[in-house]
Amino acid sequence: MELMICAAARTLEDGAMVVVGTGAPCAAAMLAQKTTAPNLTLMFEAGGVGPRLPRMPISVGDSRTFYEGLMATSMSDIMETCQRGMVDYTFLGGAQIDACGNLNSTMIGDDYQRPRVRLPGSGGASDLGSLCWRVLVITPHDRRRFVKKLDFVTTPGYLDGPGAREAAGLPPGSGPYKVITSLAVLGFHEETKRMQIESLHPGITVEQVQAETEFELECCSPLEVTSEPTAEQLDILRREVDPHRYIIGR
Amino acid sequence: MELMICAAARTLEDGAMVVVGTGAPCAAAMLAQKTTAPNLTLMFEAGGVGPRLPRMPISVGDSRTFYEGLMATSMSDIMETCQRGMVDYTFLGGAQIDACGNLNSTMIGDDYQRPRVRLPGSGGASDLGSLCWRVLVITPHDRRRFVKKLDFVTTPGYLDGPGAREAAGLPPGSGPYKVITSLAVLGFHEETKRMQIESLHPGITVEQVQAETEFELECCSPLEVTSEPTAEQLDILRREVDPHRYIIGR
Amino acid sequence: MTMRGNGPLFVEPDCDAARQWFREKPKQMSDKVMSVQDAVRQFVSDDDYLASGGFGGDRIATALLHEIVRQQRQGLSFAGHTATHDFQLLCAGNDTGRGQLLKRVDIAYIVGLEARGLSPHARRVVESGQIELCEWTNYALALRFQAASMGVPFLPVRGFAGTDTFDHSAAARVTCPYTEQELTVVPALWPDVAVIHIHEADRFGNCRIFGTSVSDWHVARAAKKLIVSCERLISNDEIRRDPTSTTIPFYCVDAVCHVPHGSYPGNMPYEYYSDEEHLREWLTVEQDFDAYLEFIERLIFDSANFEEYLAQCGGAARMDTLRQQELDP
Amino acid sequence: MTMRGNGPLFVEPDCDAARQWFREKPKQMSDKVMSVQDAVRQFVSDDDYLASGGFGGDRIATALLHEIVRQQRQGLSFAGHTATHDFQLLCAGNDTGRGQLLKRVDIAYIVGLEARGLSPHARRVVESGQIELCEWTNYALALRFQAASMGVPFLPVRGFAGTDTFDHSAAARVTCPYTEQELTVVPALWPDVAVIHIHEADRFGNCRIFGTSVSDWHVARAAKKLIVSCERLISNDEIRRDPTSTTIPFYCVDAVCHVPHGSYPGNMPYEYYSDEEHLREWLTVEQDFDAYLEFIERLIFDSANFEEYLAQCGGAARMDTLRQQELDP
Repeated sequence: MELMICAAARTLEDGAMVVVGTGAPCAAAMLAQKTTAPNLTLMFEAGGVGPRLPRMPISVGDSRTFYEGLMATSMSDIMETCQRGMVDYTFLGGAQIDACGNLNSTMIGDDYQRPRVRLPGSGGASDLGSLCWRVLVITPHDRRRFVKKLDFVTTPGYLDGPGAREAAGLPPGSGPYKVITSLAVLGFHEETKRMQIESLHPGITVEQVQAETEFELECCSPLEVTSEPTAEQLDILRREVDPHRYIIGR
Repeated sequence: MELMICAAARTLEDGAMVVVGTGAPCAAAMLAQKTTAPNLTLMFEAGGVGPRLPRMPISVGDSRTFYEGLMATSMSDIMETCQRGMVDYTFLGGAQIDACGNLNSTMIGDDYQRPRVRLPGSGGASDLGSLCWRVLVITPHDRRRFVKKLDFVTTPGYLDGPGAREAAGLPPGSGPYKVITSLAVLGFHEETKRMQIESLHPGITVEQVQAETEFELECCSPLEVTSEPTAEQLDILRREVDPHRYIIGR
Repeated sequence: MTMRGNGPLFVEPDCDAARQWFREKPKQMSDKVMSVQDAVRQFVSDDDYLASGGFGGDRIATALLHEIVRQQRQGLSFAGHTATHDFQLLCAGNDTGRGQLLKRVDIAYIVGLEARGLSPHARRVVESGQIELCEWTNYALALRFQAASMGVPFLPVRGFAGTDTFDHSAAARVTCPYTEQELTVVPALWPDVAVIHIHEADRFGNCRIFGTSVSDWHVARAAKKLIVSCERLISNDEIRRDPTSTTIPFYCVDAVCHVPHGSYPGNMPYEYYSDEEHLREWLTVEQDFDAYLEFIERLIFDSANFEEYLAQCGGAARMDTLRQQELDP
Repeated sequence: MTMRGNGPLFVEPDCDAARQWFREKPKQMSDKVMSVQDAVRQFVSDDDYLASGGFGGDRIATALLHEIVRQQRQGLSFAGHTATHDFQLLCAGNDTGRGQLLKRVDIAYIVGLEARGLSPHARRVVESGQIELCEWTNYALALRFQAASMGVPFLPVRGFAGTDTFDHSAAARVTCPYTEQELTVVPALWPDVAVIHIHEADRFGNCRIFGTSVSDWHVARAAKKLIVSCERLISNDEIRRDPTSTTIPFYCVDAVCHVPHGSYPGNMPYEYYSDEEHLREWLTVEQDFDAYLEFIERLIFDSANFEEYLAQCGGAARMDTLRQQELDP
């Protein structure tokens, strides 16, 4: 988990705006702020902007999301700011992800009326995944999650491939950016819009990643090894960001 | 002017909501509050709601419009409250009015590009005249104002007659209600939607009113005489509402 | 491209019918303070469409939701706009031997309690198929309330197109007359009744909210009937001292209930933090259906009112702890 | 029924082009405090589309408008959303021997100063036909800013249909996919630059407004470049003490100018009332063109900055009187 958080933190450049959720994304954003991106602006979908986070929020709407914050506003203001094009990144999760980065957080099963497991639904995910420029995913990597076909497309990735987002009316130039998993960092091929391995975590092989993925994965060339967290990153993560190991202890 | 203000004040029932402008409408609303309609809620288009007006505002956006007010909000909130159907009355004016209560506050002349007189334009008038339930007009009465054909339709009254508002997409059941002039109180015929005399001010004849009106006027039957202001109304108007005679002195 | 989602439309976006309602809604600045019991009795009816303010477990109208369950309202529709503990509470009216409280739900987020996990009982209720569902997103539902509060039948949005979320919604597509681009539009949603917990209100219903407003600015204006519960009753003079801080004006409000700790076990910004232990207890006890029935019997149905619930949850001492957690995180 | 007004569209409602702009707009929380002169030099260009905050003569960015006139910007477009003294000021750049400041105007309300009367010079400029005009209403322009701030190409409205105002606008009609009713829609309007006067800002541009916000919440978010002038510079810690009061966040703001009395002769709620005598002087002097030229020469072009203007208008003593009028009406 520490490796994933540190890899995610490195993708957030200084001066960017990011809508984060609770848990690992929030830890990654906090770590980025305390290391390479002091001018990273954190936003939370219920309306919190730019808090001095005293602890990890439990809810994306709780009072910590605007503790000593720059603004406590509405959900619409946050979503409109995304839709207007001002927000660079968002972090999303899901029970399933496919090769084009589409996400399912609605249900497992093949009958919508009688799902095997009813999940919460979109919440703000489908909005943020449509309207922010770049979507980041932090997730465990296994075959139940990395599937050929989602049981339900909650949040649009590249839908069924090149041009599909634009055809659906989603903002051009936006879409999934990185999928940071327990095994690798994956990106999306510029033309095919399909997921590809960008770097393997230390000690992990392409075969291992493919074995945990239902769909076919391409590899970038050259295929990198994910940078290990630096001592400074680990120190800040363990001492300042998550001293109680709520996230990194998982 | 005192008679007009008192007649206007009497049309505002207790518990109603009214968007007012500066001048006579504001005086009428204040008078109503202090006499028959203590629960009349005053709103101003720039965002002021429910002030304890210390004096007549000079601008519908100035700080008196929310002096010890219930809410200082946005122009959109006011307009949306009207559009939602919560606002009973608004007062409008204009350089010209026609038989169907359409109003011109945009220009005088027959060439839009080179008007004889450029007037301010709609401001909020066309919005309020579209969205509030009932429009009240307080105006001097003369042939230059009460015209057959407006040089420019700024604000919709009943447009060209029965059904026209609805056909244009304006809210059903809304429209001009009373025109309180220096000579008479006029209303609109339920079916023809044309202006008709409801009551003549004391000493005024139908012929006098018609002489100052370009279009043909019908009369209600029976034709009333406009009630004189009561002693109480006059006293409150002169002592509390407009002690400096800014409005009633005109 | 699908031109219209296949989901059911629970409320017709008829802005003229809504205008007529709002025209007739009483707008006197009258004293609206009443008990939670009276407010729910008077303003929440069977088959109403209900909306709930705040953000699931943050600034929620817990006391009012308890009372709706306690009074056993039937056949409600509900806007699940990040509904977490509020949805979990309402589900206590389904499959627990007291008829069917929830009948139809517009979903953006239900069943889950964010990072805390999924509610076993809410899952039981939803997975059984007894509730008619329509899928949306948080912003889509926020926009539906916004459209209603603006008095227009729809608003456009660029999100959630091309997804199953869209297909199971009642959103539609229109072509922009300027850019010719395809846009999603969502229909206005006027709830019959909304319950919102806020910080301060006067007796007439002029309200202040501190911290994030989530969607409550629009929910309050969209609702045909609105019950607010407040931490503090303040004077009308205090409201008038700072009109910039009024978030909800009296003419939107039908009832004002004075309920300190009214969002418990949810978080109330600047007042008290969420009671994570108690929320965990809900999730745990729901795993065993019999234990769950006993739990809600004791905490909700056998409690005469919200004060008794608070007393069972640790009373003043617990509230003080949560206040400390909020003020000194 | 006309399906589209015949008025000119000065800004294409292209939300993807706007997205690209906002993506590239710098969003570091950097120190943006600068002089009025530098702010206008850096952020207001010839041919820009300009929007002005407040309400014509209430909470207007007078100092910034003076500087735009003083620096003789050319060919501006302008949103006349209840524009009164602000429009009158900008007209000092037309027909006064310094080229043509205003070229195109979206009108809701221009030329007049509410109950104070019409501006003779503004009438001269507008009636000459030198400015390309498009008619709107106050709410229509507010909605156009709102659409832009939301990032959608249009928003619907039920007003101003069937009028010449509609025919001389660039509004269009659409059919509601739910109700089949005809609705007016107005196109999004992203100003190239907006100037807004506010009460308090920190050095990064986090802003507070007290009293009515008119349309500034949306104008600030719609503007591609935003200059704020403020009565008081406050610390970032003070902003963080009360995030609920932040009306405009730093990421919308390009420049922060500290200008006490910056709305003079306009009203600034809780600070000073409008200077009605001085506004009357403007209206009177404009009746005589030569006197008017001398008047603006002295008050605007020959003043090095806004402080000199204030000094000519009675300086500190006058400001104290207006403060008394505001605080004790």
